[in-house]
Amino acid sequence: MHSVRVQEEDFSIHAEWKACHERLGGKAGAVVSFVGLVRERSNTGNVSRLYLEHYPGMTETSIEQIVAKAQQRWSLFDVIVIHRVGELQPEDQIVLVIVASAHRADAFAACEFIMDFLKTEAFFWKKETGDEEAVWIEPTLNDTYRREKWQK
Amino acid sequence: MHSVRVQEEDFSIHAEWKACHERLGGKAGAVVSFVGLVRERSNTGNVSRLYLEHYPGMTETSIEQIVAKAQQRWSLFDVIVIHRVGELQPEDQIVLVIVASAHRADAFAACEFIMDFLKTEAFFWKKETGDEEAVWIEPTLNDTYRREKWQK
Amino acid sequence: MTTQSITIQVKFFASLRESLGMSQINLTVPVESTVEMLLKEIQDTYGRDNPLIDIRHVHVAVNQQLVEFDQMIEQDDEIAIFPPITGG
Amino acid sequence: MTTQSITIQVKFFASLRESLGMSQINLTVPVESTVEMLLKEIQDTYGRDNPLIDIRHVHVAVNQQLVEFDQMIEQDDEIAIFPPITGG
Repeated sequence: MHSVRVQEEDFSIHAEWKACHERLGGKAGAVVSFVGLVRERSNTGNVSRLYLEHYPGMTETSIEQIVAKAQQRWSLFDVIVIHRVGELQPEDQIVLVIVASAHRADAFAACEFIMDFLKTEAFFWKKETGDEEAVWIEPTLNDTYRREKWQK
Repeated sequence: MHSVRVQEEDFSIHAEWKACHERLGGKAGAVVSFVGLVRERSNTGNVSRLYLEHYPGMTETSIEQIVAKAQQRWSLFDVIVIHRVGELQPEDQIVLVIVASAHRADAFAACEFIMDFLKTEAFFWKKETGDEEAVWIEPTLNDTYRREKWQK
Repeated sequence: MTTQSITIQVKFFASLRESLGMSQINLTVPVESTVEMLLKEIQDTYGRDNPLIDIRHVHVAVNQQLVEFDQMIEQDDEIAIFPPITGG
Repeated sequence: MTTQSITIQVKFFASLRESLGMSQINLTVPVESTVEMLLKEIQDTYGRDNPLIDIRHVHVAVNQQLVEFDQMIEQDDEIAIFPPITGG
């Protein structure tokens, strides 16, 4: 069971969590959630706005593939991924990942795995507006390293 | 910044997350939450009820110490731990851990660390009622192993 | 040589509380008693048919701090005896 | 030997979209063109002062599947050209 959405609108952790909990019944013992937020400072300085671009269709497919990989690797009851696009500002929610499993080890690993692959294999492009100019963000080596450790 | 509570009442992820988000401002980029739920089946069979006993005072102190260890080890903006005690049944929430940090690696690691130590160093005792009799749960070797890997 | 005694509060948790049928008791023990001596005293008095309080299986806290069994007990100490914890 | 041509749709994303000043264009290319030939054609036509479309830096998807640059292009293909992704 899983759900993948790419949307401009904000999301409610409460609503997603509630729906997830209702679907689970008494099977799941562990639910791990990740929320990514826009930070007011990035590696390059202050951030006043963040623009997220995506490739409609292909972006959703790339996330579906990441979720499928996680479901093959761990025993998961439910996976929810919501990724926002468009204009965001500091404190805004960017991404939500909820993973439910029988045991916490699977839920933690799968949630972190999904985030590491979202950073490196999902079709999004970020543009940060700082105090003055707007710049397209370059991928970081750290993100690549984090993805590659899952291949070991 | 942190908050530790041991209580019989249920908790609202929504309320805790909202309060956490408001305290954070634009500093945090990553919030990882763990929710533990009562499973309808355990290693020993069906579960109809779960009773959680604690040692008032010492239990809270043991959790505070776990949180302090996590805060020394990682850079965390906020940690919330709520652990329920008393009579629970399948699908009930047992424990909530929320960890906020600038980056996801710290938040994931600290949240998993806190859970692994809650399982092995927080003063709780669990009694499961199955189809017939009630049994006090024994600690599992797996929990001990999971805690010890953090010492490496 | 005078023999003095001290009064302490002993708490039991979980399976131990149930099997002893009490969650708390005030005891008087000789001065310079250790935790190990207290455990034997409790086992002799309350646990003859009950191996639960076996010192190989229980943990002990004195004033809410986990201690080794050679720890000396003092007047008004709060002693807690319990099986291995199973939290989370 | 007859020379035929095919029509494709090309999409640009992120910095590439901005620097080329267009998000989408329909192009006609010779049959048996590869992705690499298409990239060179676009760079020659639109990117003379603009190193952004350098084939060492861009990724290409054909019909929403990432491809190598020796991939052959076919009639009605949807080709997307974009810089490295930065998601999450």
